[in-house]
Amino acid sequence: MTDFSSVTCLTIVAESIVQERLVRALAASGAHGWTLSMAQGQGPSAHGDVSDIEGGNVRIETLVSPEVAVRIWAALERDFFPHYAVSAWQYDVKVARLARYSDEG
Amino acid sequence: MTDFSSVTCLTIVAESIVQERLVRALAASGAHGWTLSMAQGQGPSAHGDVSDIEGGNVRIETLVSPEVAVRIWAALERDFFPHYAVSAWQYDVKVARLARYSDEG
Amino acid sequence: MTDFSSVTCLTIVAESIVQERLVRALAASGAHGWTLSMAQGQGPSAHGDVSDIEGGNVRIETLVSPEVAVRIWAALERDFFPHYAVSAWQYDVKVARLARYSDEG
Amino acid sequence: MDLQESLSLALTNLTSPPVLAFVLGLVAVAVKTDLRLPDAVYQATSIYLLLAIGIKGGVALRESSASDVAWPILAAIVLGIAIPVAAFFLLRVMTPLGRIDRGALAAHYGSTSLVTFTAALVFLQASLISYEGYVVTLLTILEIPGIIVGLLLAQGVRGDRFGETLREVVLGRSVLLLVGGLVIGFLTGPVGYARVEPFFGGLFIGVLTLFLLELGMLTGRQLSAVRQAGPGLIAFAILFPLLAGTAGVVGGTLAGMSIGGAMVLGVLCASASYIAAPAAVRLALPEAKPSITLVSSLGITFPFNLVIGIPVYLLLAEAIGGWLG
Amino acid sequence: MDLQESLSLALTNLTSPPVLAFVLGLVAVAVKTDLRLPDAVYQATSIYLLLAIGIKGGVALRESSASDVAWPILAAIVLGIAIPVAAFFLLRVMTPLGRIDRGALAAHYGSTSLVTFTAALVFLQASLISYEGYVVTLLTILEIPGIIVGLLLAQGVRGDRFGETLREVVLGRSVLLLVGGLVIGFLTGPVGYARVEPFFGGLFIGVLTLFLLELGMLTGRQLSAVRQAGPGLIAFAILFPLLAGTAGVVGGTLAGMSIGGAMVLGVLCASASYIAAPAAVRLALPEAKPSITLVSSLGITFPFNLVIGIPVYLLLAEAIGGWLG
Amino acid sequence: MDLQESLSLALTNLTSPPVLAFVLGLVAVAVKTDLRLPDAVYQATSIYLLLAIGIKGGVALRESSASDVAWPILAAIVLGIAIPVAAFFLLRVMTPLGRIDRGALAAHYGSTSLVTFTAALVFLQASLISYEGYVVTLLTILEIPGIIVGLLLAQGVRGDRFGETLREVVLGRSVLLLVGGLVIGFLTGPVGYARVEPFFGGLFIGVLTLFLLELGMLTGRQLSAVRQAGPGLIAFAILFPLLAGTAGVVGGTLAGMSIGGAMVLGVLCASASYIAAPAAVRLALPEAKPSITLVSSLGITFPFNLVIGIPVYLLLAEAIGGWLG
Ligand SMILES: Nc1ncnc2c1ncn2[C@@H]1O[C@H](COP(=O)(O)O)[C@@H](O)[C@H]1O
Ligand SMILES: Nc1ncnc2c1ncn2[C@@H]1O[C@H](COP(=O)(O)O)[C@@H](O)[C@H]1O
Ligand SMILES: Nc1ncnc2c1ncn2[C@@H]1O[C@H](COP(=O)(O)O)[C@@H](O)[C@H]1O
Ligand code: NA
Ligand code: NA
Ligand code: NA
Repeated sequence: MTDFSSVTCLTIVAESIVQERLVRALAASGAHGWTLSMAQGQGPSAHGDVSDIEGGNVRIETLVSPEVAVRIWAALERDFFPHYAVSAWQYDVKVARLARYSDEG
Repeated sequence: MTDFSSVTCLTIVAESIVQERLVRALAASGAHGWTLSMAQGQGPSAHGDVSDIEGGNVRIETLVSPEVAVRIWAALERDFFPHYAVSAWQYDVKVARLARYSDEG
Repeated sequence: MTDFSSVTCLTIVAESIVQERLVRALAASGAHGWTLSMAQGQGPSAHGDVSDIEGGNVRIETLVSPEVAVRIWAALERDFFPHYAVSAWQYDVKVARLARYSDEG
Repeated sequence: MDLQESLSLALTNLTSPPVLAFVLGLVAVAVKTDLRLPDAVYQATSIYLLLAIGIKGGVALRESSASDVAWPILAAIVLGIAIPVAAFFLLRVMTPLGRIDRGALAAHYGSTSLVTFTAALVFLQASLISYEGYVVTLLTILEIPGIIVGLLLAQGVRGDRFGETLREVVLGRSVLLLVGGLVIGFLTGPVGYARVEPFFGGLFIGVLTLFLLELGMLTGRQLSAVRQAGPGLIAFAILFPLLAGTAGVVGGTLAGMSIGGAMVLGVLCASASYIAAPAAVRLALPEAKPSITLVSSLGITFPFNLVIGIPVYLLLAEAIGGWLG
Repeated sequence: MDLQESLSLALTNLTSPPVLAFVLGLVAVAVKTDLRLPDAVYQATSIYLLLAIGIKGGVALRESSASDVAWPILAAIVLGIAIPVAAFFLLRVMTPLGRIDRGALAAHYGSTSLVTFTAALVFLQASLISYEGYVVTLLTILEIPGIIVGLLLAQGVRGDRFGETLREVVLGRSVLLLVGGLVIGFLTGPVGYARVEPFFGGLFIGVLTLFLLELGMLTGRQLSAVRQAGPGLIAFAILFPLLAGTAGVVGGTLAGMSIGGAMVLGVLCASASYIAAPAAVRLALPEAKPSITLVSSLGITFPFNLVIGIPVYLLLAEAIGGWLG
Repeated sequence: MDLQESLSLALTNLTSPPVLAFVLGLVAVAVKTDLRLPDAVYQATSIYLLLAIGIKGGVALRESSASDVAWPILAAIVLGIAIPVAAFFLLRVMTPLGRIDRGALAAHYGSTSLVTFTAALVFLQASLISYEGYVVTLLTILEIPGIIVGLLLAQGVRGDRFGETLREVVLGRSVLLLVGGLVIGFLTGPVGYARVEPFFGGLFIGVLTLFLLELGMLTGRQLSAVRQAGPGLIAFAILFPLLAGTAGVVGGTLAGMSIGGAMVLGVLCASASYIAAPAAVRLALPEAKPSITLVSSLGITFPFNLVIGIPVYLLLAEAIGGWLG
């Protein structure tokens, strides 16, 4: 039987111009990996259609330990939410091979 | 510390021909925003490979309050499920900045 | 009112070269459907940038009954985790029209 | 032209790269190969094709005098309305299909096929028969009205969704690109067009080849539906092109077109669409079965026109041109 | 050239396929059509355009003698630094905009517009006026410095993010593609270029047409912001091109360029960017309002240059060439 | 041709746009620039390249008489089988690599490199040496067998996954596109091909340039693995092309090809693949380290062939042609 553990899945949708910065922020916060895909979107912010300037949004998912999630949120609130079109949300998921996603694994 | 609230994440996968109609339905139901990406897929319905006609599926995520989610499901059941290739599911997620996603925020 | 049931949403991210094999494994495990999108990513494994060889990763979501999920995990652990760059995780979601996703529905 | 020449030209049609790519798509599905043009590229391809057809139609329109094109355009519009109506009622006689599927088929046959059109021009060039430059304008014009008439027949003007549907089709991507292209081509004329010709002209058949590779796979996945189609639909998919093609030839001749031009209008009328029509039908008539329309228009009518239809419409144009011309 | 000729050439500019596609994009938004170039294709399009400009600039550079191009290149660099500074301070006088938005606009006007440049060349060719082949090198060179100066003016060198930003811009995609292309073009020369000319040369205006279709939609979604722009910004968007264009013509003439060449340098200076600048500004100055820069550069300056600016800069080049030449 | 001419032609190879784009890709990684062709476009690019090679091979095949091509094709097939076998065993002698990695390398060296092939043709044209038109057919034919032999050597026919793998490779995308293209090209012939030439022919080197930009980045990200590669692998990556190239030249000469044609067959044998092979190897031999194959085939053999290999294979062809011809 698969041996499941619980980790946090944090999803970030942002105008794609900040993709590189976001990835650097994830790495700096201790994430072990991430998955990106192209997206478009609309949101409530006053940023308007800014995402179209660079060809849409990027949607990033990263599975991390709760501690790392806290650090990523802090980075988002400091460096991204005030300036860029960004949404983020998180929920708990089950994974096998915990060590791939968390230092404690 | 980040101040989290709970909202509903509703994911809809549909043949991309109905993308515009779905987005209009989300807005009419009170969603504040949504994220789209391109997808392909297969499902149990008799629609066959209809999604290929317009170049695949669209995958839409929208974070909404539970009330808005109810309205969206009603729209899906009335205008989309009977006619088009559509799947939808929902789960709860944590967000910061609740006001971006919900009228109550 | 919508009549909700709970099913498992299993997300698999893998180098896109194994897309066809993964889809066959899902079908063989009893999944009724799946949604694919293109993705890129980075992870902890020693596989390096292998995903770039075939133009990135594929991200697959499949809504299944818990029993089918168990079979898919077994297939992942046997045929995919040891050889390819793959991540997978699961969580519970609510759906309408349960019969579309589960033999019990 | 004798029979042998004619056969060898039919063979030329069948061995054009777009047609062969279509067959390769069928083969890919048959041998279960995981080939797929990425959706983003497929969508860009159809944007390109529609815009390019529109632009070329516009350039050709500008190069023609109003008096030359007025009657042929009128003929095209009348045929674009009459043909789906005829298809709709003929299908009631020949097949057990319901209103919705018949309307869907009418929309496809009311519109036109790019590859068949291109094959007809190649055929004429090989036969050293001249035709009017504005036939590409007629192609652009014929893309749309048949679709709207077909949808109308299926839904009735009272259909509760009809207003929304009409808006979606008329203000949709396909019409915007075709009509927008037409206007761009007309305004920019041959001088402006020359600067984009390598893109919109030179690449056209090549891009069409990729598009038909994908379309072949799409059709291949539906081929099992041929058996369900029934003999009535198969008969329709062969007879109707002959009927509509004759109507087109007569219309073109009456409108004063040359033998080559009348034959091309016949081909446009005889052929069924697979770029603009499937999307509009899917949106407006989701109950229609795509397998039926695909198998009929791409599985049967398409090859029939390439091999038998095109030479027949030319013979017709020569004969009718003799009587009426 | 008399007024009528001049007007008819202005009309030619307005009816070039890229400009008409831009208008079609505006129309698409106005009629709420769901048209959108897939993001993957849009991104590939901008990679293509930047690389193609770079390569062509490099090939042209290699074909010129160092003594011919040294002064014009120096003039371009000086202008690329001076123009955004002038824009930044003029905006302070003419508009109530804050430092950030003024820096953003300075970055856009410091860079250049491909379509306006292309239109200028068409204008010269139609007027049978010759120009130096290396003007495309000047275009490549002028793409970047204005952006950096604009960002600097907005942030100040002490801005806490400035180091990171500079690195992101200088080592970013746009610069890599332009400079990389320049080097590729220089090293491969006309012989190597000939083998990729059908791709990087032949398709260029066609791809630009698709790109401007998308840009038209982007601008269309921002057009409501024109009202907010205020009379000061509108005046700036018309006056500044004249000012910068004059500076470019003078600079080109002093650097020893022909009348045609000086006019092209004037056009480069007068025009505002929409390929490299918006992305750099968005990254470095997220507080700047994209609606302001888009409306000003694409909504006002772009059409102004096409219709009025280009003939005016030619008259200026003829007059100034007479005095200084 | 004297040494200086030869060196200047080697320089021409090194400064072709695809090779320079490959270097730009390496640079992009070195300076950490966020450049990336969107995956959808990259995938479409490789579909295009494979289909285009196939079609051109088919057209060339049709234009040759069966008696002319029979022996060269046979030679190509024999070489396509023998070369990976030789590579596999030579690697056992020269390197400490395991069976899997040796099989992976054998598959790459058994297949061919498009850019090296193109560079060889440019070299011959510049040297005014003629070659057979059907060499592009040999390229198409040589793409696949070497891959299958390499996989077989790594897994053994008894490998539990081998049946599935063989099916995946033989019915996979690459083979379908190459073989499908070959058939399309053969059936459509030069007349049909002329209509898609601007797309499949004219754009070819340009698209290849974009593809190699991406491939340069991919290689750049693996370059740190050179150190791990060890002197044995480096020696292999230089010696083996000379060996395989000689075999190719001999084979071509014995098959009755001209000096130019034998040289091209030598180049095909000497070069290592990076379009079809990496995907097949990744699928079938996931334990093989992509860094090893990439560094060896793209990092060492590729530039070696461009600078030294190509002129050497020509000298060989001239010498061997003298003895055996
Ligand atoms: N309620 C929502 N649900 C899903 N995605 C959202 C939502 N709100 C915003 N987004 C995404 O976040 C991006 C940035 O939003 P904003 O900052 O409001 O422009 C949008 O382009 C959407 O892709
Ligand atoms: N069990 C499932 N899991 C994930 N996605 C599904 C599932 N079933 C259907 N889908 C998606 O929903 C789309 C429409 O399904 P259908 O209406 O059955 O054609 C498919 O193309 C898939 O993308
Ligand atoms: N912690 C993570 N969060 C999200 N996605 C991940 C994570 N780790 C790995 N991935 C995805 O899984 C793919 C394979 O990972 P790997 O097997 O480590 O190369 C990566 O390319 C990512 O797309
Ligand atoms: Na028709
Ligand atoms: Na400027
Ligand atoms: Na080889």
